[in-house]
Amino acid sequence: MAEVTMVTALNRALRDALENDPRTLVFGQDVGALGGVFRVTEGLQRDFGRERVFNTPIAEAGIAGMCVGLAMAGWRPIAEMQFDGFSYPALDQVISHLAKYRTRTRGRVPMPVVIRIPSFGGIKGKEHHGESPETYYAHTAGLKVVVPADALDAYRLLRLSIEDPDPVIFLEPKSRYWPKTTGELTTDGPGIGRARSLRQGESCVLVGYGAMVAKCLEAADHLADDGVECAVIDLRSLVPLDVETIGGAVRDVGRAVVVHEAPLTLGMGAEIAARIMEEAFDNLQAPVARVTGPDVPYPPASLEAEYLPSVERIVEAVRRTVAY
Amino acid sequence: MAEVTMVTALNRALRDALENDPRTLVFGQDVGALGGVFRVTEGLQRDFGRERVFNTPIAEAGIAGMCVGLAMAGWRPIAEMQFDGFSYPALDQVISHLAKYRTRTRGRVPMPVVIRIPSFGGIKGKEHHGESPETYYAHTAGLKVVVPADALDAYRLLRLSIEDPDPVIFLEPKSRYWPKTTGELTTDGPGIGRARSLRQGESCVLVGYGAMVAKCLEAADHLADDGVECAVIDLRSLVPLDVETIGGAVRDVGRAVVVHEAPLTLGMGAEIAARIMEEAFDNLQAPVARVTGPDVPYPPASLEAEYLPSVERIVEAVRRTVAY
Amino acid sequence: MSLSDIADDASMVQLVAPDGSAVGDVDVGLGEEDLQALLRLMVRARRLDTECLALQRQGELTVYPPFEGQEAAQVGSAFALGPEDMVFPSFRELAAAITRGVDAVTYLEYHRGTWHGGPYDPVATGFAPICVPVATQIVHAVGWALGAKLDGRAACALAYFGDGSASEGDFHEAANLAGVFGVPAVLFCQNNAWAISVPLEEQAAAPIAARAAGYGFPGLRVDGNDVLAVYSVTRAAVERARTGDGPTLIEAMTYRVGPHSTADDATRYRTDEEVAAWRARDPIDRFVRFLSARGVADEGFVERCRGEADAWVDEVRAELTALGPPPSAELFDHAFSSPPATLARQREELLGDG
Amino acid sequence: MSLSDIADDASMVQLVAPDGSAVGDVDVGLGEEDLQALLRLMVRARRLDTECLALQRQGELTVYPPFEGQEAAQVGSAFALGPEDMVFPSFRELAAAITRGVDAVTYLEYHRGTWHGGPYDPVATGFAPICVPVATQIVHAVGWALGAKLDGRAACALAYFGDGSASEGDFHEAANLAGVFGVPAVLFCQNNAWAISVPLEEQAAAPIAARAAGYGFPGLRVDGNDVLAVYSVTRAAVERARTGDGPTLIEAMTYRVGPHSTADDATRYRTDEEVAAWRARDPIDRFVRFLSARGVADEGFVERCRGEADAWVDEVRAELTALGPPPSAELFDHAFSSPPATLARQREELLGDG
Ligand SMILES: Cc1ncc(C[n+]2csc(CCOP(=O)(O)OP(=O)(O)O)c2C)c(N)n1
Ligand SMILES: Cc1ncc(C[n+]2csc(CCOP(=O)(O)OP(=O)(O)O)c2C)c(N)n1
Ligand SMILES: [Mg+2]
Ligand SMILES: [Mg+2]
Repeated sequence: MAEVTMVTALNRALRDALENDPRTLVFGQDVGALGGVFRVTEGLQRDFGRERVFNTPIAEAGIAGMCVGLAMAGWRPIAEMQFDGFSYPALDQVISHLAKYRTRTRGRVPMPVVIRIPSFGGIKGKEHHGESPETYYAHTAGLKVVVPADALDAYRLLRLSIEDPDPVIFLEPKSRYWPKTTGELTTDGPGIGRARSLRQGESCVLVGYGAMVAKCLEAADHLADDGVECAVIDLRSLVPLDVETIGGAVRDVGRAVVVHEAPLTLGMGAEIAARIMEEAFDNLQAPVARVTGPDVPYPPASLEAEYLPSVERIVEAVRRTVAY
Repeated sequence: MAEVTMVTALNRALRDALENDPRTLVFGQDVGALGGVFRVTEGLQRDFGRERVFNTPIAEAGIAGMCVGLAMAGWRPIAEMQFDGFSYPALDQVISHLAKYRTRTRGRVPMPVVIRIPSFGGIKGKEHHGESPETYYAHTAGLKVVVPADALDAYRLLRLSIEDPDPVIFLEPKSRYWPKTTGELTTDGPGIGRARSLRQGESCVLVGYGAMVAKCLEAADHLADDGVECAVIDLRSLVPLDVETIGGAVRDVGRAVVVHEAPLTLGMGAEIAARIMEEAFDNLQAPVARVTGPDVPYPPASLEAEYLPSVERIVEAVRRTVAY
Repeated sequence: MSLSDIADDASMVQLVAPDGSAVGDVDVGLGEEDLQALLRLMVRARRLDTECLALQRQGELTVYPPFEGQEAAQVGSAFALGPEDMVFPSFRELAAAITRGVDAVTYLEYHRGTWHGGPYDPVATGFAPICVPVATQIVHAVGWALGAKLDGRAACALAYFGDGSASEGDFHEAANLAGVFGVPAVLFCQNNAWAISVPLEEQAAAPIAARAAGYGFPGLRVDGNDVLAVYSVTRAAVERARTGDGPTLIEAMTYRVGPHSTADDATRYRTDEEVAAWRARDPIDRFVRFLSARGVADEGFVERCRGEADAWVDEVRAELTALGPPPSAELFDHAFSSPPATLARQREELLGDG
Repeated sequence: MSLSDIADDASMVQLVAPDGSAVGDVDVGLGEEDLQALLRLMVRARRLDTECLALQRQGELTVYPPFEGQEAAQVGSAFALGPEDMVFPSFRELAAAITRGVDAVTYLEYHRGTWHGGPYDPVATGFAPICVPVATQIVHAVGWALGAKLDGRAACALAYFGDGSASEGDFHEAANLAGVFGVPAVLFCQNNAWAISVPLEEQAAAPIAARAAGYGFPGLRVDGNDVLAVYSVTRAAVERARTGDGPTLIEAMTYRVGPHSTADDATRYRTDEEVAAWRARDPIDRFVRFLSARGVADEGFVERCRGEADAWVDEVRAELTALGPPPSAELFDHAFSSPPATLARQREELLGDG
């Protein structure tokens, strides 16, 4: 039961995958000697060689497109896009090919590909370093999209993503890279497609993912002091979406608040709210509230705090929802 | 009051813009001598010259990126992407620059750019020729996104988009290019950001855009035969979204069905459903139903009919919603 | 790039002149049977292309992109490959497909609209799915080639793309990656002078082949209507790739004699004279003249080829027109290895089954 | 690309050798004052760069990308431009910015994190916003240049990008479009041997300048640490552009002496020897030797430059550290020319005002 951060847990997941499956490859910008700008690939090139772990030129479409060709040749590519905002040049290869190849070939050519993308805001990064790209991927039929909230689940989800026969977009919440936890790194536990209930409560259901999970838990603690008990659900898997768990929880409680960093319009909150209405309409006591980033480009560092959902905003939304 | 199709109306809009504003430019693949693969730019190069209307190499990112530079140089670019599925290589330039440039420069450098994209399915096209890309654009803060449903509104919306100081993604429903209407081509009438109520009815509100509007109207006629009166709203403008009109209509009626071709997950239906819940929760008699494409890649021609929302599916959804 | 420019392009590899006379070393290591096979394939391809236009007019195919005039470029290059190699085609490579042994009827499911670009087995046939977003397939080829290299296989990826496709960023990323990783790949550009209505001079300001120098590997121009020249340069590039010497860029100068597709009206952007001039450089006529001059194919042989092609195409038509739409279930079967619960529910709602 | 390779690259334009001796025609049309101005700007830039590293350590700036070693490449090229021209920078071009007259404090709002890449007026300063997604700005430059050409203005766009950036598809699309439209643009690559931790040989298999031939315009390599050489080749390219002869690709061979950014640890991927070898080619020392040998700048002058730079940087620091965060309202003010109702409501919810 060693002490781990999300960075070291992800590094271990890659290490274990490279050891267990000789067909896995790790590549991307600066993943070699540098170990990636966040050190997630630290030491991997040294230990597994330049053929299994290698740098690429700065060519995101090329990186994603090579994944398609490598998968066709029987490899299992694990590619890194350096930042959320730099995954966009690869969108055409991801949308037009990675997501469609299996369908195009009637299932004959699967795409066991993982694309890792350090994502989301909260680290006072420059422009393009705080993007929440999940909607672009989650709306694209044929992709799976997962977002770990803590180090232990990051290990589990990455191992499962690498073993998955379908393409997985793996979004890593940068702002949660460094907090330490202790626990066992294992693939046992909820798989891709399952959400996790992290807290029970009969006043309201809080739904979040990535860095927002910690904020939801913190908000729930605050609210508990005034006797407002919130259930907290960590989505983990945006696609497939665990509609059963979310719907069941809201049917019990009748109230829900969804939280994400991405802009309001067509953020995951829209889909969750729509699903909750479909799943729990008769039990719903209040409209599902969305606590999200506003519909503007991600701001410079000094306005980040205003942009990101805060514990205060979550608490407020819950109070409004409970009082509705 | 000449007879027009959406193609001739769009051609007229471009023609009038080129005439009225010497700073407008029209460019894209095959927009010159050929007049575009759909003939929307027919005759424009002949009449306005190769400097105002010109072909580009096959480089969508280049086309979108040049729009940014041209706007900076004081021009008003009107670019064409040949098809929905081929607008994806330009996504990085659109998301990272076109949408963010005004904010990045504190409003000093506006982006009066229009990107026209023949979009959506229903023409038995090959793969990549039947995509519904609206979510990618509507979720991107800083862009306006409009979709005309008929020839007359296509003229109005395109003229208004060209005059708009902000970047507008103009999605043209290919399957509605050819039906004839008669009417006056004018910019008078609802602006960008306003929806249109095309039909009144107290049983249910049907919300659609583009080619789905005609299907909603057809479904409404069917339903009317059995005394189920539906209101029909043509969204027109996905961003900005006319929440007032939608919310008001549903508050009156208490029931709504949203229709689009795009896949269910994070399609516009999710956002509309979430907004309706926020705007009309107390009046809502049934969950907002979504009649959409399934969460799979757009199918080959021979399965198109199964994929696209049909009048039958809309009618069924309304009956379920009304009976709820 | 006008015809005269191409005709005088000294740097362009040509072995057989339009009149069928040898102008280079025509001993490219092919025996009589291979030479006859090349002709047979080109005749079959031409015949099938003509039939597809008819099938489209009759409503049996959706939009179809004819390749008439490009038979030598496709057959000659594909003929240089072995079963261990992999082709990454664009959308106009039907002649290359049948040369690789892809079943024509299965391939045409794509143009019939009964399935997407991968109705055949890409891995078994060594022919990747038909790829519509231009230039994207070149990147796939480089990825596949890197995989072959990592496996230590002496195999080569060949990517087909057009003159217009070479303007895409993906062409550059693929070429640069190919150079940096030194992968066994052949970047084969069919420069047919037009990208729909956009002529070469509005597409690029220099020969496509001239770009190779910037990526650190050889690039050359070949007469794309000279099947022997196309075969020999491709063969050399494939050998080079298989022996670990890295990629090659080939620009085959040819011409699309027909419209861009059955939806296109080429008279809007080019003259009949231009088309006529290129018909005079017809790749099949040229090769027939060459072979008959050497006594490898007489009138009778050519007639037999035509007869065989007719018979074969009749079978293709019969099988193809019998093809119905796929079961609706296929709408849902292939998106994921196993459909998620949310998708299973959509399937149930839409198809009413489990 | 090792230092020795560069040192022996005969094709590389060099006017002043590292020891300050003239090795080419150093009469590049600059008078004494201009020569002194070049030195003054490089000294200021170096001094500001050093200060920014300190400001970052002290928490007054967020991550900062130093440009030490690249002063000649940036100052020499920017000095060749006129007020009618427009620069499209990447993210490391602070030296070019001050050469263009962009206010340093305003520019540094970007690195302070109080605003994005366009805190200054891009049009008034002729300096486009700092651009982070590499190579995307080259396309903007081509668009701007096309606009200038359509206006009949004798103006030129100059895009800065790095060796790594040139691997992006956008580099290719921009270069090809520039060639096809024959726009007045200079594609200026600062090849500083590294893209974060990726060395040149893992980035490209041939000189970046060699790519120009494939686009139909000239490309050349210049000693990026030789300010006179950089000035003269850029000047020629700008003249060429302004007179309607089209684009030029310049590859300036230089070196990033510092880390990629204050977040980088360069010792993980390169040796101290390599850095030391490049320090010996320092662009400022070289130019000082050259100028003093010609009596254009003596010890005293250099000292005065340093003194002025110190004083100036003190002002910059004072003003910069006084800068507070922007009003929260700015979060909403700029996304659209006038905020849509839905956005106005979000603003109200978040800021509680109208
Ligand atoms: C990314 C992308 N953009 C646009 C298109 C539409 N399109 C189909 S074919 C074509 C022209 C291709 O020209 P070329 O590469 O020369 O091939 P050819 O058609 O001449 O065989 C275009 C623009 C596409 N298929 N993909
Ligand atoms: C599209 C994109 N991908 C990745 C990055 C992350 N990144 C920032 S700088 C850099 C290296 C750039 O190298 P180079 O172009 O040589 O410029 P230099 O840093 O050496 O000045 C990378 C990969 C980016 N900014 N944009
Ligand atoms: Mg072509
Ligand atoms: Mg560099």
